[in-house]
Amino acid sequence: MKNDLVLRVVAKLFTPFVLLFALYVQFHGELGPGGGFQAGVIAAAAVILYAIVFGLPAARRLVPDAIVESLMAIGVLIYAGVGVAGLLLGGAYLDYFVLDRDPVHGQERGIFWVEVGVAVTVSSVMLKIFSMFASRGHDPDE
Amino acid sequence: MMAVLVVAVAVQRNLFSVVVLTGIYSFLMASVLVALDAVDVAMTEASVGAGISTVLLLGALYLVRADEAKPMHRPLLPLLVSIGVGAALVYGTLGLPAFSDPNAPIHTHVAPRYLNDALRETGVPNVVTAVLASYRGYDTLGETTVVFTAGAGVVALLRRRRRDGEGGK
Amino acid sequence: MVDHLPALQVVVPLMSAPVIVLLRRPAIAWLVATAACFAAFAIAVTLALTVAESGTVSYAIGSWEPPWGIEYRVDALSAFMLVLVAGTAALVMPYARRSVAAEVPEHQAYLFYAMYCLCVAGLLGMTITGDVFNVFVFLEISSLSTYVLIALGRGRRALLAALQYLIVGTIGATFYVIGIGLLYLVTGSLNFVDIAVQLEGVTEKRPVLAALAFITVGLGLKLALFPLHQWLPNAYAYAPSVVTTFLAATATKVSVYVLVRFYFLVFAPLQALEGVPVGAVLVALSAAAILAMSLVAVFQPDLKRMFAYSSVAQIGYITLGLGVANEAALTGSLAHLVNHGVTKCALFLLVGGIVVRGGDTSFASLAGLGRRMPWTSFGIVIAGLSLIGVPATAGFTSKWYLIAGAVEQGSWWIVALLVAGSLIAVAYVWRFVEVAYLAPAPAGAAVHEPPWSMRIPQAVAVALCVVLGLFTAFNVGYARRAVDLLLGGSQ
Amino acid sequence: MNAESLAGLAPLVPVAAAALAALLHRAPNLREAVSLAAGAVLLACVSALVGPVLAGARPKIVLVEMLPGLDLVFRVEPFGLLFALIVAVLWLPSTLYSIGYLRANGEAHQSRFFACFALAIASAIGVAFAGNLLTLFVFYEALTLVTWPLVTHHGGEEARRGGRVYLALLLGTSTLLFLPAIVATWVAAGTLDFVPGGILRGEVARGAGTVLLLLFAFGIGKAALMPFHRWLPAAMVAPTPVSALLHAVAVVKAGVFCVVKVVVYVFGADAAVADFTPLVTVAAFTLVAAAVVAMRADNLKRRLAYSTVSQLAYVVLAVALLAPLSIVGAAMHIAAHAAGKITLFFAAGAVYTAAHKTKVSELDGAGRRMPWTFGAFAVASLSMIGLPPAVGVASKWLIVAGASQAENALALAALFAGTLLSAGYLLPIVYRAFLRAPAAGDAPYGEAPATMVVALVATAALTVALFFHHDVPLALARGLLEGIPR
Amino acid sequence: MGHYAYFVAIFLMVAGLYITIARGNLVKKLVGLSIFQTSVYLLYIAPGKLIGATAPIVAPQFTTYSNPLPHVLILTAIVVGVATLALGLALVVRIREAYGSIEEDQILAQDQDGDGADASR
Repeated sequence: MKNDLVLRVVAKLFTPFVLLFALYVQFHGELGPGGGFQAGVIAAAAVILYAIVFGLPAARRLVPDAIVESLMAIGVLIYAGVGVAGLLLGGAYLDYFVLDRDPVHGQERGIFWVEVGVAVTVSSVMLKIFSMFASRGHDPDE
Repeated sequence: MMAVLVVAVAVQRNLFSVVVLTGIYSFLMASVLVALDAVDVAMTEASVGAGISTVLLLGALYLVRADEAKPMHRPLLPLLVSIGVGAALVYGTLGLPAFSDPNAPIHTHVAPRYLNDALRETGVPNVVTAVLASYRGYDTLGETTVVFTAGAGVVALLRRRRRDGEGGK
Repeated sequence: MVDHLPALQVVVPLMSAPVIVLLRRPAIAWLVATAACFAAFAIAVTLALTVAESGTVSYAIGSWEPPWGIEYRVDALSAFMLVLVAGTAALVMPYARRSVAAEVPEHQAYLFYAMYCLCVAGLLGMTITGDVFNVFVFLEISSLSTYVLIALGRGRRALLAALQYLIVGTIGATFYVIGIGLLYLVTGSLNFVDIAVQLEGVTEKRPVLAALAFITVGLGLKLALFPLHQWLPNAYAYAPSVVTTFLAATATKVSVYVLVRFYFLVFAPLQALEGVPVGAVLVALSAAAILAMSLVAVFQPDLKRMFAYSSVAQIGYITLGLGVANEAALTGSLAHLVNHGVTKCALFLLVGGIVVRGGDTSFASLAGLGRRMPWTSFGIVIAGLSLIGVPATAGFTSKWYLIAGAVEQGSWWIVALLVAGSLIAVAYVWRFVEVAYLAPAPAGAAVHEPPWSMRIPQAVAVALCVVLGLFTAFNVGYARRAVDLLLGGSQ
Repeated sequence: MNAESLAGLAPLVPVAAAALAALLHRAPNLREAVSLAAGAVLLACVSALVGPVLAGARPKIVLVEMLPGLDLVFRVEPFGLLFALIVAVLWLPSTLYSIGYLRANGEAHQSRFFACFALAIASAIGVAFAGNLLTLFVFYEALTLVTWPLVTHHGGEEARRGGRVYLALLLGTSTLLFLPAIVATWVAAGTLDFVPGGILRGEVARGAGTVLLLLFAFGIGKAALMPFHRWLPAAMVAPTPVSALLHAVAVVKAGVFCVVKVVVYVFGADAAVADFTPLVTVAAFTLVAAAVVAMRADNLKRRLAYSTVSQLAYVVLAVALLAPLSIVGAAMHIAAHAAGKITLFFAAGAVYTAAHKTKVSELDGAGRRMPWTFGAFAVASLSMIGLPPAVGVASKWLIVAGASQAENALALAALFAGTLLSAGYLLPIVYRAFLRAPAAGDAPYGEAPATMVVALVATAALTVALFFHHDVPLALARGLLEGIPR
Repeated sequence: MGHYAYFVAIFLMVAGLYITIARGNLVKKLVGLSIFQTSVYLLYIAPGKLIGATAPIVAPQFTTYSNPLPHVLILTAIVVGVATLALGLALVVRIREAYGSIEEDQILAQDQDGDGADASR
């Protein structure tokens, strides 16, 4: 279906909006439903859609594999890093109160970064897994 | 309704339709969850259960290209086991507080603190997010690690390099 | 920083995994992993000492006091386990470099180490946490990484073994979740101590009983409690040597530990459960495990498989003590957690050495091993003696207490069972001895020991088998402390 | 050098010898010199202990607290010292003999042999000095394990089978019966120390005590009470010096030693703690039955093996009678039998080495070709039977006296029968060797290598010497009487 | 109303477990596994619901909320579920490549034939 014009156009238009929605879910998470995890999944879904329509190589050009793999790790490190930051600032592990002079702001900041970490890891992992399955198929070994 | 679907999944032998059915099942589950006020969970279940899982299953199917060979083998023992488990659980749940009983321990013991103080303590109105990311943030760190583990694991299992005898081939 | 050791205990190995994935180079990966494991070991020892002098340590993560937040709880029992897990992890790492290089594709090596760190972190997390749901999360971390580690073994059988374990393991984990779910629904809490407190007030016993059942089965699947053990032999036999060693020494033990926590700190104090024959059932299953699995082990054609089955039997000894549940017997089982851990660690390390050199561990190909690998064979004999429970080895001390417990309880058939078990162990260890020393070596076999980087950990482990049999301050001493804790109720 | 350090040093000497033997396997002569030297040193150590111990010293060293409140500990008391003395005295000739035997028969793995031999000696010393049941058990098991390579020395299918029976019976009995008995004692008495007067008095009901006693008696498989005696003949596959070690020096002696020690220091030789009649019966039966089997055995080593079973039963019977005289007799008989039996086995080995004969029926006229060997054999036989001028008569007389003291008819009958039978299975050999003419077409042969002859003559001389000067062993044996009710 | 929700959950659970144990097809097993896990969600969430309450997002116009804690736990459970599924499928793919089948008994039969087929040993 790589050469179905309608699909390609729709997908092209669609992908950015999905990503936008992902961002909304991400940062609206504190107020409404949603959060890093859902956002991550949606973002991944956007790219996956793109990959399905335009083929894996195209998607790989969009987001190179090596970067994705690193992102998986970085996400976790962000999350765990917030915890360490708590330690360094004299609190307990994952203690957000100390992240800001005003403990409540500290909490908000902590939660924000934590959610970012989740989103990064989740989206990149989902993407990676998908591309792994997809690319496995292309190897002529069966 | 879901029950029907599950039965369908059980009997259906065309794996593709099994996957589709599973997807529908997840959507139903999501709607039920919404009815139970678990909006975040519903959202996740929809995106994961109906979304990602389905994609993964389809991807896997595309790779294995197979249908289920024969209906089942030695079905009796498993049936007994499963039913036994179910029975044990029924026995257990019978002793639980009735549905939506505001005096049930789960509504009186730990949760109230979250509902009453979360906004003040964390500045986040979505209590689920507050608990998820702060009160029980450590669980979520673990959860993220699980995801990471799965990702790295899949890479470890499926990536191959040219000309090296990776195990199993 | 010192007050934060409980958190670091888990976070250090946990964070080293993503770091490894970022760095990718096998050599660096090994370096990071080793550093992390040794750091974890140092932390564990420090914690153990702290607990020994100043009692239980409770650490509120994110400064959210329990039961609202997640509590880390280091007491005599968990400190004991932490040292075992972290110690094994550290001991195995120097060995891993060559062994992994020999058994795992080079470009996957860094992922192997990442998975290893995650597995360590998961087990440590399960051990140290005071929150039942947190246990589940870390259980999953360790399990998922374990599946991958097993699948990285050589040969396609490893894949199937991994998948079987994945299915069984997931069922087990889900059972566990159901169990704690029931507990949560009747207590509204997720914290071990708090649950115990809340349960005092619970009159309705059905959910608690069901919870007990589900938790037992769920953890039983993970700790290969007979007859839920089928996944274990394949998993152990086909996984890379390093993985087998680490799992055999720690993974099942940690599940036992969690079970112990539930039994003695949550369920035991309840009047609601008066007259529920948990102990009797446990004893019966353990008895079956000891006899059946030991016998099966005798007839295995392959050394690694043989020791795998013997592991199931040995776990039987541990659960047997839990079932008898008087002071001596409990001391026996807890001590056996360590003693068997060390013994199996030594054995699988040595077997791994054979794999690196010869590749094959079937008895047929071990003929005359005593000449080709004198030190390895000798080590296997020593560790084997500890497995049997010959006096002045680690294995003896735990069996001594188990027997004493049975005698106190006046149940002589258990005594007979225990000693019979050791005798069967004699039979299978002896099989190796005869093959290695009395069978002629194939022509032109030269002495060919594994490299030093592997021999030193092997030597340490074997030495421990003997040292822990003579100087029992750590294994028996700590076990007794832990038993006081358990029988003294949840404080 | 004070008594404690001597007691600590004694077991280390053979261990060091073993280590050196393993290291020096490139240089046989040096290796054997070391073994001999070690033997001398050990003998010196142990005999240096005799004075203090007889003077009432009880050297005690705690090696390590193995389990909380349960130490590995040495505590030297007279009887233990007696056993240690036997071991030390007999190690020298055995080494001398082994050197000759191994070289003459071109045995393989000589280093392994000497190392294990030395370790066996060390374990035996450990058993002798053990201060409590746990220590006793540890070294008892060690002894089993280190002698296994010696039994299976030849490799091969036959050796393997023999080794299986050996391990199966010894480990089997010790794990299935001995260990539970020890743990039960621990649970009942709260201690495992060897105390004059025993530790069980008042702790267990008499019935339970009897069961416990039988658990011990059969659990100590090395004492070869029927039906757990089969390992002894099975172990005949070993080279002759090993048989000598097993039968005379270390293993079986360790067995009866443990029995005596348990009866005296755990049960306090007190009929109130346990009923000893079953034990007496079993011992009496074993004594006679084994002797009968020996009569009908044609293979020389096999005959000697069953004679050992029978002679061990003497010891068990003697101590089970609980009469002071017989208890002392038991201790003495351990010494007497050791000296005699080692000579017999040396002789058997010498015959095998010189003439490759293993059957009694082939020995016609052998005495004329190997006068020294069979002279020694004859002397040892006298000792076995209990005729002067050999030490055997002393111990047997004590035992019989004890039996009549205890007015136990069964025991007396068994003792006399045993004596006659032992005459019956030993004297014919002497008779054939000296008074019959060699069979026609018998290839000529002479004495075995010098070292072997020297060794066996020395041990034979020992039996005679002990007959005239038995004051030291007797004094040590009397030590058993400390704290026995009368 | 009573325990209706529980019974639904339990039925799903039994069905999922049954599929997992009884089916020889590996993919089917995994599907059953995920159904089994999903069923647990209800067991947690349903009791958290209070009739007349709203989703636990604090806002002035609401007073009673459903219990948020189960939601959090289940969010984690879902994630674990998908992670397991992904790993499982990856393994299945590899097994398919190694054995050319995803039927358990066929695979076991192949292994019975001995390690001959087991190339990479």
